[in-house]
Amino acid sequence: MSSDSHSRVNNFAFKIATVNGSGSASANALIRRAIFRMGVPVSGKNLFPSNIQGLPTWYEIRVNADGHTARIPTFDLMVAMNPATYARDVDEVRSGGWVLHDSSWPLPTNLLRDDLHFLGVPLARLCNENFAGARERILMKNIAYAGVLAALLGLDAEIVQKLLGETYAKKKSLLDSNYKALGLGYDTAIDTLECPLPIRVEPMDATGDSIIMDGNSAAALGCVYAGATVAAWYPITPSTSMIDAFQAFCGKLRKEEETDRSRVAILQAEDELAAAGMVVGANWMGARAFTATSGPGISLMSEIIGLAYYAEIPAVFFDIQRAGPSTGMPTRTQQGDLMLCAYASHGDTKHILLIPSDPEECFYFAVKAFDLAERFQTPVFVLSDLDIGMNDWLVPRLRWDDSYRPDRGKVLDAEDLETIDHFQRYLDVDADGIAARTLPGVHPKGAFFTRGSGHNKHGAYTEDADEYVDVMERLRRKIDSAALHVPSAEIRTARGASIGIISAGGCHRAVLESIDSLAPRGIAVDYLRVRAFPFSHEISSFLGAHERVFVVEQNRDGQLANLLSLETGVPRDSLESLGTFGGLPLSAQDVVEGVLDALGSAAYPKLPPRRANA
Amino acid sequence: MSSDSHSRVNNFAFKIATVNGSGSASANALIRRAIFRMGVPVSGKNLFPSNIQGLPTWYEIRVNADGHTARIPTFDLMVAMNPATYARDVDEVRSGGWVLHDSSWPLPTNLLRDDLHFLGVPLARLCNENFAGARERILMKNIAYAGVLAALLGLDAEIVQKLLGETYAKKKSLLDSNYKALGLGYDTAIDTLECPLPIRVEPMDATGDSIIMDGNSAAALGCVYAGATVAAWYPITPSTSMIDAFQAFCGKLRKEEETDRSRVAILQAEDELAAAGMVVGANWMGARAFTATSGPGISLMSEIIGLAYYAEIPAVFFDIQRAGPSTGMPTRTQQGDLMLCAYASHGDTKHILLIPSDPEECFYFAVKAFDLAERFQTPVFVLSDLDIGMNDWLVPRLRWDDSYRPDRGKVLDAEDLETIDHFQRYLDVDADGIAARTLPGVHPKGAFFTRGSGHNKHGAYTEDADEYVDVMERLRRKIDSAALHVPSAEIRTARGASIGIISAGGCHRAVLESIDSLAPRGIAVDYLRVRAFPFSHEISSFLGAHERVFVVEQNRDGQLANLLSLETGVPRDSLESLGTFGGLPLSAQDVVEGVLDALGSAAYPKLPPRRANA
Amino acid sequence: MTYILKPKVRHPGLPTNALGLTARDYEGAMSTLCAGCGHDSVTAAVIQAVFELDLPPHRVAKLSGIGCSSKTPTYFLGQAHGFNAVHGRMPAIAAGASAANRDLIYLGVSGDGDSLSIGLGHLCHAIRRNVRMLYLIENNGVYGLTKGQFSASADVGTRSKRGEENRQEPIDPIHLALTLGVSFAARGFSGDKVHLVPILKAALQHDGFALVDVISPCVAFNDHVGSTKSYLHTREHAQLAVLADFIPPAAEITASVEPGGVRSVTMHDGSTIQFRQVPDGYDPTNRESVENYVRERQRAGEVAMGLLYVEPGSVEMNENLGTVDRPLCELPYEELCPGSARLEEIQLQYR
Amino acid sequence: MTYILKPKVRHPGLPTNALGLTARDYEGAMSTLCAGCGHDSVTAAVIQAVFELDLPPHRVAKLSGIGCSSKTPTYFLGQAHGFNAVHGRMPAIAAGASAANRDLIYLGVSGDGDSLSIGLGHLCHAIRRNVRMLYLIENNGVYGLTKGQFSASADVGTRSKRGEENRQEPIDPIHLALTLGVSFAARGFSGDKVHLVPILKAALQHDGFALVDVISPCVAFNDHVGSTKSYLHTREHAQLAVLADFIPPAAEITASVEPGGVRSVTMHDGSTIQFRQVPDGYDPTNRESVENYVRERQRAGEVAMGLLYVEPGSVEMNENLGTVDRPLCELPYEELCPGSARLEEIQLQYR
Ligand SMILES: Cc1ncc(C[n+]2csc(CCOP(=O)(O)OP(=O)(O)O)c2C)c(N)n1
Ligand SMILES: Cc1ncc(C[n+]2csc(CCOP(=O)(O)OP(=O)(O)O)c2C)c(N)n1
Ligand code: SF4
Ligand code: SF4
Ligand SMILES: [Mg+2]
Ligand SMILES: [Mg+2]
Repeated sequence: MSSDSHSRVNNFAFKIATVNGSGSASANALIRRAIFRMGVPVSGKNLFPSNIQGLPTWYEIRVNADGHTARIPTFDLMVAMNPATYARDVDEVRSGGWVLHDSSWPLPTNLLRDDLHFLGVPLARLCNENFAGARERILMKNIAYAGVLAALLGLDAEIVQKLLGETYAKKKSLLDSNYKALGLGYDTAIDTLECPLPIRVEPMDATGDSIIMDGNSAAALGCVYAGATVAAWYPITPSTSMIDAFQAFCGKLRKEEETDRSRVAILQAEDELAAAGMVVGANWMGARAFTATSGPGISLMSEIIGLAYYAEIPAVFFDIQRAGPSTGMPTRTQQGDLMLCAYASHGDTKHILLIPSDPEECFYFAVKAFDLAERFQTPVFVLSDLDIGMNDWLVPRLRWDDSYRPDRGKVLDAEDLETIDHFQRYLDVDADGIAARTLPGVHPKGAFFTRGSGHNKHGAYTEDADEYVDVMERLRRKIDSAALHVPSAEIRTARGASIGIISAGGCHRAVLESIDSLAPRGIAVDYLRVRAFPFSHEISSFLGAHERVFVVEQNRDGQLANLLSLETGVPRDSLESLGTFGGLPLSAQDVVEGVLDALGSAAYPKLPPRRANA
Repeated sequence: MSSDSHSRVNNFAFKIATVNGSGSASANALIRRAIFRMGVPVSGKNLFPSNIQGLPTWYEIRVNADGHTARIPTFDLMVAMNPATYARDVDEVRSGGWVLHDSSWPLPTNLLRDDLHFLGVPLARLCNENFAGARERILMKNIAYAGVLAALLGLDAEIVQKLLGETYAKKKSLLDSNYKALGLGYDTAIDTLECPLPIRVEPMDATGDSIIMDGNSAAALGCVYAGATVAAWYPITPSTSMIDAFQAFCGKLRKEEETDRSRVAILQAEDELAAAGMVVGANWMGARAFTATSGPGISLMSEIIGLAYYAEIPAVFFDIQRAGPSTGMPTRTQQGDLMLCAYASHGDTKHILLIPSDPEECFYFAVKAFDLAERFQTPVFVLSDLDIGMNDWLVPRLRWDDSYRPDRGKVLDAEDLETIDHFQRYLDVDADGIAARTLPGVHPKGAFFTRGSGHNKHGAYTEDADEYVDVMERLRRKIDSAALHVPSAEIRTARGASIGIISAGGCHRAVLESIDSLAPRGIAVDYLRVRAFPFSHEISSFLGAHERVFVVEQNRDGQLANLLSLETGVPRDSLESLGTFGGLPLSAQDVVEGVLDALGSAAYPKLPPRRANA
Repeated sequence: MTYILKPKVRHPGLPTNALGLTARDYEGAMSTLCAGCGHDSVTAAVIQAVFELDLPPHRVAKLSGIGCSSKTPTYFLGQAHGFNAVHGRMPAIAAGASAANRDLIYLGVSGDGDSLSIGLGHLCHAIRRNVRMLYLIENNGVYGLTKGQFSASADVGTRSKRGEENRQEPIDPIHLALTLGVSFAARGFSGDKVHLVPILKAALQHDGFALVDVISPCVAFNDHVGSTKSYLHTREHAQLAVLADFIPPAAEITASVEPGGVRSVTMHDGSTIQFRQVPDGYDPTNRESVENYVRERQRAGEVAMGLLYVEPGSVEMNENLGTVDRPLCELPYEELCPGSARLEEIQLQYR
Repeated sequence: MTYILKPKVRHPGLPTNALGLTARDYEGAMSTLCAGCGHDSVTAAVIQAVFELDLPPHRVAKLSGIGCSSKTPTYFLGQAHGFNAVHGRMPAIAAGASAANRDLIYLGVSGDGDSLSIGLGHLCHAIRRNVRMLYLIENNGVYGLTKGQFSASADVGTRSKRGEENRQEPIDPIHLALTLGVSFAARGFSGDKVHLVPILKAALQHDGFALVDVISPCVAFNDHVGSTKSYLHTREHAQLAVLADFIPPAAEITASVEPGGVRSVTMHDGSTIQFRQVPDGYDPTNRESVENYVRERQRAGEVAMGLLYVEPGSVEMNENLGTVDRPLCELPYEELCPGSARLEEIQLQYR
């Protein structure tokens, strides 16, 4: 039990195995929030099945004083509430770790590993004795195990109770039951188990300027702050919660007080094609409009994305990526839509991508997406993923600069139109590749015919080769020039580094942690995080400056490496792809092992296997 | 008038400018076929607007004893039948060339170029005098100009008459009018003009083993010979004529005599998504099924393409490319869907592409497409284009090996299933990446659940990372291994060549001609024509063996170069993109100028400008 | 194409409307459709309707899908913003536009292919949403622009130019829309401008989705085998498809049907349609009786014409959504952004 | 997932059908739906229907789209080939399959989201084509699998779990299908197996497209604000969305309605539906009277149940297409390939 030897205070991970639809989410959130309130960095990841009730689901909580919040694949403690998954759950605990189980029934003996501590609490029995009705018994069992956890992990009982109080402030009867259940678990644990465990939480002051938020809520909030007034969507996991959040925010933040009417229109479309069409229609009118979807939706929207590109209509697409191809694994994460989004639709196209790495960036990039879409009059994709979008991330508190005003790009208003002779929609007057647009209804002189068919720079229909080419060449220049305006890459250099890592999006935290853990082994790494496409110049420089570059991403085919190679000119073979694509969030261990494997030297010993005596 | 100096017998090009819907196609075909019957290589390209009646349309005929049949952008003779386009039509004639016009009305004097010969025949007047009714007058005017052309070009009058006779064999009254109109034109020309012109046709024996065919007909015929029994489609230019041809062929070749019932089902779907779904459904049942579409259709089919990839269902897609993006120019050609088709759909995917260069290959590749789709249980794209699909190409006569039998790939029949214990759909038994499939209805033991959601190698639903990855890795191996089975590249080497040209599809003939015309300037070129994707190994070798490689293609972004770079590892910057993408078929001149420009040396003088004294 | 821009000559004697504009001010570019195409007659009716309604051209947003019919917005209201979208998706684009700017007048033109095949789902859902717009289907039973395939409104027994017979039941957009609870449904005939114009005017003033199905014959591809004018005979034995590129010159078909009357109109191909105009005193506000009337006429082999249904208390999409009165696209940013202080407050729940 | 495979225990005493199979032989994997979900009851009815019809399991092809309902084909006919397609496209896949192999028995399962929104166009066109299949809509008025958004069949006034109210008219698939000329239409209730099984049997034997709309309550998301059992109260003031992951245990709702009778059935959320079973002697072959009956019941606030319409001379897709009797996928290649001599001949016209 060697791993016990060093302190695990504020540095451990545990996992709660339950069944979905059983209401465990509130109990899990309670524990996660209590740790946060104690000032200790914490994160939570939900692993749930693609159904509604009765299948295994897990919640993973990592506590790390250094602020590392990437997923880790082995756990110090397993809260094994689901008999159907006992076997695999027990298997995921590190040697020397703990298993908390419901001792109302005996554990199957074949699962008893002798290198683990089994902690039994008769949760079902306690709840059956103290609550009436199946409904309440099921619900309160969750709060009861939260009580046990509070005791085992040494949580501040007052904070836990206060949280409960906040949650059920306006529902006294529920609060009472919750208090009671919490107490049942807490007291039984204190009475019957050795509390707290060596893995435990001690108050710190490391979360004062932070929040815990999911990326979909943050992106939705970004859309509110960006001034988006139309959202059109079709339900699809894992993007649905972004629209849910947008709707909830707008319910509070976008009501006209006098009339109780809404300053936003949220349209549930009949399918993704319609959602994309609505976004294009609304943007055509000059509203900031967006949709949120996932891979299958982007495939279906492809034709309309091409229309927006060619007719030069702003449009913002949030792609909360999930494991593809096809329906794939709807409740698993992946970064599999990079290539698709970069070049979506037939014919020659190229699109602006923003790739946030966490909920904080989801917020800021949502705002940026609208500015870029209007500035460049083109579709902009925000490529988030299920891990970022639906999990609970520790991020710095969001800030807002009240002097911000939307960049509407080149839009001629009634006054401008009065003064010009003849409006020509696609004329590149100032040679920056961007032509001015007009909004319908504003002025008769601004009228023109938007179309996805061949048109010339004056905005008229054409089948003429030269006229067509002229517009297409400008479009190329226009999108390429966006490289100067998209968020630049984040770069961290290390003294003496000869190898580089490039990554993007949700891999960021695992990569940072892996760099920290490679350093003591004598491996210094420079790191660049791509934040947008088309690629800004520093990305080429970074590639040029490193002999060996690993590209860390979460898909099978190395799509980021592909894009880098295509668009910067570095040979594809010079980029070594690393990462996992099985649908689970990346861990530092995945990166470290990948790098060590690739470096292949005996000087860098492999990490010990997950479970020595399995 | 220098270009007159060398003989233009059997080596010239002319263009017929009319209005669409006026019935000129038959007259144009008559002339083109007569030249062919005289044994002289000839080709015809139709330039038509995206409407039905009343807009300018052109037919270009090139006569070339050496068999060069790529488009050339300047003409020796213009048949200027459309007053609306006189100006641009006259402009396209080379200095010293001829303009045939309808002298029933005077030509606008501002169009009279003094470096051209204007030949007037009062066609409308002749027809008005000789035919009654607007309908016949319009139609017969076409045959009348064909008569003039026959005289001017020195065509064999007997052959022309015989052709008319064949066409209207069963419609005596029409035949008589046609004979009369032909004679009117022919005789007037002989009487009033200097016939034949220096540009004229003399009999040869160069077309004996050839045919003139459009690629869509050839591809359709290939589908018949491949044994396709289900076609599902949604009308879209320029793919519609492929289904029309398939329907016409099947009407003759696929009737059950006794019952007059059909051995094929052709389903006009409600949209492209449905068409793709039908193809997948039919292939699932074990029929060979295909669709034909163009860019917008591929965009719309993207989601279902991903389904077929991941669920491993054969499916054949003919993409007759047109100028994109979006609706683009529906009646103009382009090679703009390469990237889309190679990686269509969200998530990690890769698809087999076949890229025919002419109608002959359309026929053979259509057959090949079904074999590959069934062998690899995956979507296969045949990437044709409007130029190949809808124009009239001189190609060697099609041959058929009667010993051919379809490659159905690994399909377990009832007998196989009797002997096995338990069928596991996605198990890679013989390590070639391909698992055996079964067809519904054949045997109870073959039953399994096809799905686009996560599945393991046994064919069961999964959300497990390892099980999912296992199948995805095999899919990657499977598609990569197809490189060994797709048509290999065509390579032509030249002594002492240091530069290479890579091209694909409809660019082929222009490239061949350009190589012929670069050689006398001291520029030796090795040439590789890509015929399929994933790329076979000789493509990498060719890339490795040449310092300088030009990639000739017809799109803006160098999509073939992109694919080459991504998939062979050569740096993108080492590939120099050449070509045009304005929607007109490529000409040798485009390639020659591009190469000379790039080589940039004064040693290689530029070609003379198109019109010296303009 | 520049050479088909219609010359703008001022005729000082032309009548003007309340805005001082003449009907010519409501015209667009020159049509590129076939001579005699029904769609051009519809264009003329649209021009007259918007002229007579005194609509400021630039306050109209005209939308369409893809097809010959969908080209027509180019030919009217040259001073209005237009959007020639992709095939079948126009209803969705219109819904988005209306959500963003509820104040404009939306005028959509589509074809039977665009609306009843690829766009059917969107049309049905735009009806359910009750998007405020005139939605015009220029219905010819074929896909004109792709050369004459059957559309979903082709009658059983119709033969295509290639000789195949349609065996599928047609979709009657009016019947379908009534089933889906449409708030306005009318049918006209391209050749009967007298009755089409008032229908269009009513539709443009309706506070919801106004479906107007206009029978609009295609001179190029409406072709029945029994017809004396059939092209089939000439092409029967023709070997090459290219021979079929001839569209004979044709004149527009016109015929006006009086209220309550029925009139048999002969199409280009010799077939006939029995148009039945709703009688005087017909009650278009009772969905029940309207459905019965439409089905009854259908059974009698007639095509019911006129303003067939209007829902009295129609509530259009934006009202239903409960959005503010002002167009969302015109709301000042200051009204949309909650500001930094509010952001701090919001974040309390994430701690 | 392997741990949910249903154990196959042989019960020697179970009744067998003409093929010597027991009802258990028609079962599939264990359901992963919510306890009490109506869809599970439909699954049970399907199993009984195919058992009683003596269908050889492997001659059935079962298809579905995406949704909780679309998962159910996994739970029956484990020995039949299945195809869990993408969202909304199943009707098209079924049409292609049927064209390729007209001999199999096609059994499609879909949801109201799958069929009436994203797949609406395909459903309508499959009806027009008259693809021979049982097309089952497990209709719950919501998108179950994506957590309770309104579907296009949600009643006006329904409130979602989040509290919004639906204001759009529902699409009644039966009414819609009748408008489109469907050849078989029936409605059942998941809780009324007695009457559902015969409907399913009739549908499986119909020579064309057999639409069966089954009202199938969702225990997780059918939730009205007025309901005493509403979850709304508990969640009203909850700050975090994650608190809403609780699906209370529920029992299946069952209720049988006798011919001609009407019965008010209370749903999980306390709302009621008035089911009206067609009376004895009802004539389902007269489209006219059927349409009237369905609309009449609708007006009366009732849901008409039973075998509502059968077209006597229904001609299914393959007959309409005029394809040969044998399945196309079984034709030997020798019958399909015209051979080299014919190729020479064909090429004469290209010279
Ligand atoms: C996605 C897509 N599929 C197919 C087409 C080809 N297409 C152009 S118009 C048309 C049909 C138009 O028919 P309809 O709407 O009836 O118009 P009409 O020409 O008869 O007025 C089709 C299929 C297209 N432009 N886009
Ligand atoms: C293209 C696509 N869009 C969205 C989804 C997400 N999705 C899965 S099921 C579903 C709705 C299912 O509703 P319904 O058909 O009524 O089935 P139920 O779950 O209610 O039985 C949706 C929108 C998807 N899988 N694919
Ligand atoms: S093809 Fe038909 S619909 Fe199209 S313009 Fe011509 S007549 Fe009109
Ligand atoms: S969510 Fe509703 S439809 Fe889905 S399984 Fe649960 S009860 Fe059934
Ligand atoms: Mg039409
Ligand atoms: Mg549902």
